[in-house]
Amino acid sequence: MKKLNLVTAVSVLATLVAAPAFGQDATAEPPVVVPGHSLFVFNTLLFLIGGFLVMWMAAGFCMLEAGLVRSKNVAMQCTKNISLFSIAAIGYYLIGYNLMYPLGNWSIGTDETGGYLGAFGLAVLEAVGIGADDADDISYASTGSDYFFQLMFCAATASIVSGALAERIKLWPFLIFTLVLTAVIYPIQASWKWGGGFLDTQYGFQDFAGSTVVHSVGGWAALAGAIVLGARAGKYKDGRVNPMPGSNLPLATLGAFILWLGWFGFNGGSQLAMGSVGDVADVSRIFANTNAAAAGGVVAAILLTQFLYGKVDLTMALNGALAGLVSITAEPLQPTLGQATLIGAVGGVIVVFTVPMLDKMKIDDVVGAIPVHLFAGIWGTIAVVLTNGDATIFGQLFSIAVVGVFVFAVSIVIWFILNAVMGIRVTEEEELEGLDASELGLEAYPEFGKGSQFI
Amino acid sequence: MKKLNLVTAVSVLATLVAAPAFGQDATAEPPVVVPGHSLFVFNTLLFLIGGFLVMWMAAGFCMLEAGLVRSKNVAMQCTKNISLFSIAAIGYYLIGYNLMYPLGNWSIGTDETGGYLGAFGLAVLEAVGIGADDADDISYASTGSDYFFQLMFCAATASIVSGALAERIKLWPFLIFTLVLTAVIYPIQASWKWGGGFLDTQYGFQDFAGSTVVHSVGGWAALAGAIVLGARAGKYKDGRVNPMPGSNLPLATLGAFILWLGWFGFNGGSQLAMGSVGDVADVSRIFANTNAAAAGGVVAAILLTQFLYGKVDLTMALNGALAGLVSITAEPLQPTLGQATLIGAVGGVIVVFTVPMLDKMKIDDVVGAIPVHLFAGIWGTIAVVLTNGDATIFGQLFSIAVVGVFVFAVSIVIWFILNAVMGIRVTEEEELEGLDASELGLEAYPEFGKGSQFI
Amino acid sequence: MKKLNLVTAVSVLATLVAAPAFGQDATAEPPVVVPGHSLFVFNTLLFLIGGFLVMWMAAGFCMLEAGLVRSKNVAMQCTKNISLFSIAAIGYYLIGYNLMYPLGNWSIGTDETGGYLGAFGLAVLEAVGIGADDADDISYASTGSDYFFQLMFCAATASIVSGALAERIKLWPFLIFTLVLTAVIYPIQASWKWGGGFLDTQYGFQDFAGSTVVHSVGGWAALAGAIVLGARAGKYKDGRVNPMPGSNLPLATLGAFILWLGWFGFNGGSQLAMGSVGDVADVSRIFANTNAAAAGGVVAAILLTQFLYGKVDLTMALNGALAGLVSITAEPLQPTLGQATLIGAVGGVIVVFTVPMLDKMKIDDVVGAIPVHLFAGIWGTIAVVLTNGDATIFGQLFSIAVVGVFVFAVSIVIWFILNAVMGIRVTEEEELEGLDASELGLEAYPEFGKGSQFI
Amino acid sequence: MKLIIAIIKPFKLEEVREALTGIGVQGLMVSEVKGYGRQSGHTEIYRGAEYVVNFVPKIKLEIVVSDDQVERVVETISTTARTGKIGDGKVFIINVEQAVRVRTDERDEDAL
Amino acid sequence: MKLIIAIIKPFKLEEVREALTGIGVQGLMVSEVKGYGRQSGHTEIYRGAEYVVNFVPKIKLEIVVSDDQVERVVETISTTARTGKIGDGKVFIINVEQAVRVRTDERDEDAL
Amino acid sequence: MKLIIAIIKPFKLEEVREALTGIGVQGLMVSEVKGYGRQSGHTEIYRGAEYVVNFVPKIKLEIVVSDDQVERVVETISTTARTGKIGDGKVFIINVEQAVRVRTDERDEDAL
Ligand SMILES: Nc1ncnc2c1ncn2[C@@H]1O[C@H](COP(=O)(O)OP(=O)(O)O)[C@@H](O)[C@H]1O
Ligand SMILES: Nc1ncnc2c1ncn2[C@@H]1O[C@H](COP(=O)(O)OP(=O)(O)O)[C@@H](O)[C@H]1O
Ligand SMILES: Nc1ncnc2c1ncn2[C@@H]1O[C@H](COP(=O)(O)OP(=O)(O)O)[C@@H](O)[C@H]1O
Repeated sequence: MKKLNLVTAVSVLATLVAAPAFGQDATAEPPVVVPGHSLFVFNTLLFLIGGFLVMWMAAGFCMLEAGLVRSKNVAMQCTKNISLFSIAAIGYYLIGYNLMYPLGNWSIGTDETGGYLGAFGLAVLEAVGIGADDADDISYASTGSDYFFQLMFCAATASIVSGALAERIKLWPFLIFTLVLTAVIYPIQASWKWGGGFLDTQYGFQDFAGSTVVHSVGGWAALAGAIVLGARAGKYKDGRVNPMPGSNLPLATLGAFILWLGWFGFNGGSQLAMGSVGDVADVSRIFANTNAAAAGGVVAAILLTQFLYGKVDLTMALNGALAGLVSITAEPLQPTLGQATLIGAVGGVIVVFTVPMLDKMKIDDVVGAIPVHLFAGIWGTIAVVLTNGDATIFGQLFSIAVVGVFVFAVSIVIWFILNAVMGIRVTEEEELEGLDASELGLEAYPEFGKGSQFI
Repeated sequence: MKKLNLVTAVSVLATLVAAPAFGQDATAEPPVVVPGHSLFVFNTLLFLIGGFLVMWMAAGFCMLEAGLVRSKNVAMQCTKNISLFSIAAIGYYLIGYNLMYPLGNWSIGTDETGGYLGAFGLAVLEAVGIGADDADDISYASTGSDYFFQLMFCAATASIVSGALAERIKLWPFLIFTLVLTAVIYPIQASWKWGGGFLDTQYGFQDFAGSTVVHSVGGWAALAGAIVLGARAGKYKDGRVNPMPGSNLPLATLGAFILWLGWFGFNGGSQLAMGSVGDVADVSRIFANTNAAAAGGVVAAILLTQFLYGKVDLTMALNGALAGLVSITAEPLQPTLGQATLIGAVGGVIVVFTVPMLDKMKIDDVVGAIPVHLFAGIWGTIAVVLTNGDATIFGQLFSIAVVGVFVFAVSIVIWFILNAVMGIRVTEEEELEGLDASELGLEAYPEFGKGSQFI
Repeated sequence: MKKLNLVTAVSVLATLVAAPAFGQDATAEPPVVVPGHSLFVFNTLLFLIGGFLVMWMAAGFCMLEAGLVRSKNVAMQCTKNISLFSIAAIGYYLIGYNLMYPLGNWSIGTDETGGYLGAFGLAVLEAVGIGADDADDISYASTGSDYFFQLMFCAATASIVSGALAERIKLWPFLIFTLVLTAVIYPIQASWKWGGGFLDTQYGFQDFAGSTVVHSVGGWAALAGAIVLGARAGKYKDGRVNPMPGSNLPLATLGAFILWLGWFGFNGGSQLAMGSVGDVADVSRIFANTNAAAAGGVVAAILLTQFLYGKVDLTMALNGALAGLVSITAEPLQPTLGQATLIGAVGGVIVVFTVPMLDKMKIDDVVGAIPVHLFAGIWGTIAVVLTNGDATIFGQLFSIAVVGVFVFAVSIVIWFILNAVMGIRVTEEEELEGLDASELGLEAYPEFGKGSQFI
Repeated sequence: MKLIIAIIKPFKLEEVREALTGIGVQGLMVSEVKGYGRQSGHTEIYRGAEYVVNFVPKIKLEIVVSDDQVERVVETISTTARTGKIGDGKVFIINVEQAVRVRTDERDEDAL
Repeated sequence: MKLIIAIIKPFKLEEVREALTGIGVQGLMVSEVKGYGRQSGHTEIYRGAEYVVNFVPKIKLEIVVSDDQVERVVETISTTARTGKIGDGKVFIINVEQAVRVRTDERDEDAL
Repeated sequence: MKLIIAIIKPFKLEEVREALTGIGVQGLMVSEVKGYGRQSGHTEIYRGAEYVVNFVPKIKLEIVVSDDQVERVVETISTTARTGKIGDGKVFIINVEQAVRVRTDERDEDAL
């Protein structure tokens, strides 16, 4: 993302040059970029607003997952979500940020030949009360805002994993994996594109806000975990799939709405600039397209479930909204509103078909994270070629594959190690009793009955 | 709303003219409008922030309604809310936006003689990466941000309807009505005021953010639906009103808080500009007044229910907050903080008296949408004359009536047609079983007991 | 907070003076402050965004408390939270705002000799559509936005109290106390620091966003109330502590996430300016540090509870996040990311140890408000000296003491008076039945079982 | 005295209660149960997976009455609760040896 | 053996349980019920509409004890659960023909 | 006819139900109860305070069967529900004097 700097830098220079004319002649075309340091302030503000909206997505994932697990595992799901978000903040600070944005100082590779492994070191923000010349990049935005914004993307990746592995994974092994994911795995692969690494410079990979760099990464890590972990007890018995209904659907719905809201920051902030007419108008396009894609995903999911099953499935509608959002994330700017709606709708169709498909493969994804983030993420990354001339089908597919192989391979190795060292799964008895009682020693809804055992 | 363009255009010109002086003489009064394109960026930013806040209101309506219906209908209420929000996005894109903002190209009428029916066509945003001269209106804001902001108002209108008709209406007929409402009914009447149509130009109708244009419209459509649909089974038997308590009051409370938050975007964004000292100070007044009115509504409701019933009614307090917000929506700028509090308080009083009144009329409004959005909306529209000299009591009453007759008439016709063609109501058996089980085949809280049948 | 005006005023002048050079010579260093009135617009915008984020915290407190009380008291907790927020809006308008910001017109004291009691009068905003010279302070921000932002801090103080006194205090006495707290107690002590009073001018007290001025004040008022009120029936019997588990932990988790989000506005907005490179970069630092501190609080709490009790306690993790946030509130700007994480972590440790400590003292704080807001608030205020050279250990301790003595003394007197006049506690029978049934005559979850009586 | 246990469809509760009050029943206990029986066994689809719904929500009434009231109570329940559709429920009668009213320590018939 | 069914006020549960443990009762079952009786019938107002509250929350205890324990258990329950106010509840006694402990397949008295 | 009351561990419900259907049981009632017994009494810590967990979640089955079925049903339940660990539960047998099927007004054996 940061690479846009050059572009903006140029345009801001253009302004300063154009500036002398400004004001002298009211009829002359005023510069397109706002004068002085408004640019820096506007861009920083975009990151701050975008950042708190993406932070809010952590609550969205938590509510979605808390609503889709059975009541005996709800408190644990909440514990995992608030903990992973906190651990991500630490991992990204300690290693992640500089691994992802080496600003040229690659440990392996160079900007020209292609960067493969970023820099090591703590994240350091600009000093307090800097002047314009102390700013790390006066033509971009404050480093603090960039760090804040990027951290939230890193955390989102971890949130994706927790849902897929719910109701059976132990707390601590999960949190250890989260640390590795947010400190190392995510930042390394993200550097290949957004840090100006080889996928960006050598293969012209296009991924505006992260259908692949964020969502599919979470999806691959979740897939690896789900395979090593195995399905929940009783989920697949004698060839039948035994549904385990979510315990609190309005909470899950709230989660979906929160994610929908947060996504405006996710995609809109990824424009990385709003200090000019063009940039702010682009951010506006992105907001409108992001909403359109989510809407397309919902409508596709409700029509399809009605048609296939004779009844609308709310949980599929929620997944459909998220799949629509993931689908548009790789290119929320170029499509028209109509195109965005259709791209999102395809995402909705994908979840409706792939959720049962995973069940057939006995891969137990409790909340549908893999269909939503991995499958729709792949679709969205490919769909870029439909509306963005800079994207090549090869560049997209190759990058999807490289990221996929890397993340899946590293993740499954780590899952295996964790499993060997400490075991990643609770005992069957603990699982039947529920993780809240067995691992936390409390209940999420101590007064609301124990119906979870009816399943 | 857009008509303000002229005004702002003028002021921005003023600036450019004033500009030569700027900087030459630090003592001279600097222009009130910020220079260059900051204006465009600031205004666009106001729409983006306002827009995502209003989008968030969709979640607020969903939680409020999910909390106020019985548990056997909660999943359906969530399904309706996320679906209607998605359908609104499609309907407004396909027809609504240009019907509402013909920018002079009226299908029936003209800007001068009065516009009655707007233009037909898909919504089209500005191109990617535009320069200042490619902007549709450099003195206003980006079209994408305007579309995004306006769409959310349209969707809010539809959200109002879902609550009133809960627990008995079939999913699909409701969604079809939603499509008509968001694509045709809302945009047409909205064009009369905000599109520069006849109510605006001929009758000087004043409705700053939509007490009538948005809220009463939702209320009228809901009223028509409630009449055609009839009351819930067992709600009114042998002359007694049989209360059906909401299943999850903290969720309803969350919904009210979400709506309260979203309303800052709703009213504040309707200033349509924040790029000058005057505009941004006005937006500030609006934020403060909007909060004051909501507070007034709550305090009036709790005092009154304590006084009338000897006990405070939380659901009335929530309705009171919303009624206060609806009441101030027609004129959130002119009142002082004290006036705003009182205007909101009257809204709170209105709900406390009209909720039981509707019951006496055997009109079954599950969440109090009609008292809150229609009755308080009418009050708020009339109250404009108290603080805004441009408003005439005739202009306000006439416009309330015109909008009311149009929306109610068209809505009731459509409800009748839908009822004749496919039936809009579930069978009594399905209703008793609950819409979640009968229409969706699932439960919102599968583990939390089935107490809903105790009522 | 407002006192920063001078500083900013100076810098803006600097700009205007620097301005002539601007544009003439593109190579010259552009002014650090954005030109014209962007400064005013940016600062006002910061207050509006910060303000709605802090307003959102009211919902966070409500959800946190609704989730941590037993189901028979949930509706009452929601009633108290939405009511107190409304009453704060009225109290701060009628008296609070001018008591807190006398702008030199002290009723007792002077800016020079030290202000002790502010001015009396209603809050008045700038007129509609002001020009630059009508602005109360063109170098700062609009009064409306300042009022809106400050009001939310005042309301937050009241929200803190409601949690500690839950499940046994009567509605009306609590609301009367809220009125006194928000109209008088909070504003008076806040004026000593943020209104430019004696703690600020004479003792150089440093409290950036209110670890003491806001959080400890809520904590002291809560402590006084908890002492006068006594513990819940059955909480402490024959020397044992009898836990009363929260009824809805995902709701409590949602509340914690909401507060976390709102805190970016709380701390970030307290920079009071973002119209320059330095200010906006500082706001960015604050966002990043605030997040780091919350993360530190969570990680400390989960590690410690695992270590002490062999199991992670979700409710402690939530308290840990909030304690981390409170700890960094007094100085969110100066620390590095690492320091912020550690400062927050200490906050997390504090709650884990002080929650049981309070129980040993038989002080029944239902949601842990006192450990989080008072104890972590004191820690945060002291911690300022670690990173901010302007802070003296004496100045900090003295101010903590002065504020503590004042707030605790006045609060306990008012609690005693209320108790004598009307009684602040429900009867034991009402308490056992639950406040929802006895005081409100309804149930928060009428269909979800009555397990609350199992405790 | 007899304990009459009745399983009925939930939405019939109010009607049955009124009918029973009508014939002078002074008290009863209501609880939620999940019922398995002939009515059970329809299938639903959740996230694309079909499953059999074995348990349907029912209301269980427990009423202790004096022997002479039994027939009328049973009659009243079964006529009021009847819809004619599968799943209407059952009524079971069990002998009660003793009854006590906690408040007054009254015994047997007087305790009801 | 006898099955003792006791309906009590919810907040009395803990007290009663302790008292029973005190006299050597080794196990019991607790469930929530809604009770209808003399205590019922007060009115509330919701959203401006008045309605009668027919059902009040109660706790139902089910305890199987050997015949010789019955009187003491009944005594203990009714004294502990008594507040003297309407709604204190009832105790009913029913004959149990056989008891089995699942874990060990022990029968009757040994199963308790 | 007999009423068979069985208290089992919740996660055993599905297994037991299938087993019972297997031997021809046509209907039953399920409800949630909290059980107190030997299994109870472990301690937990909440917000730093230790407390004893007295009640553990259990499932209660109620099945009315004809006398000749009783032994098999009891057998089936206790073997299927057995884990060998404390807390497996109990089975109690009580005499039922009469049964009615609401839908058809059939009586006794035919009503089951
Ligand atoms: N043998 C039984 N013992 C206890 N309860 C039963 C028995 N058979 C049926 N029930 C209860 O009666 C309810 C209705 O029975 P069902 O067979 O579904 O319909 P019907 O009574 O109309 O034949 C069931 O849901 C179950 O709760
Ligand atoms: N005939 C009955 N059969 C079963 N339960 C009863 C009967 N009468 C009362 N109860 C239960 O006992 C509870 C208390 O009875 P109630 O008449 O309210 O007070 P009291 O027992 O003090 O007269 C009721 O709520 C109900 O649950
Ligand atoms: N005397 C009794 N009367 C009624 N229910 C009982 C009795 N004793 C035990 N139970 C029920 O049986 C369950 C299991 O009993 P418990 O003593 O814990 O284990 P076990 O049956 O293996 O000895 C308890 O949770 C309780 O619900």
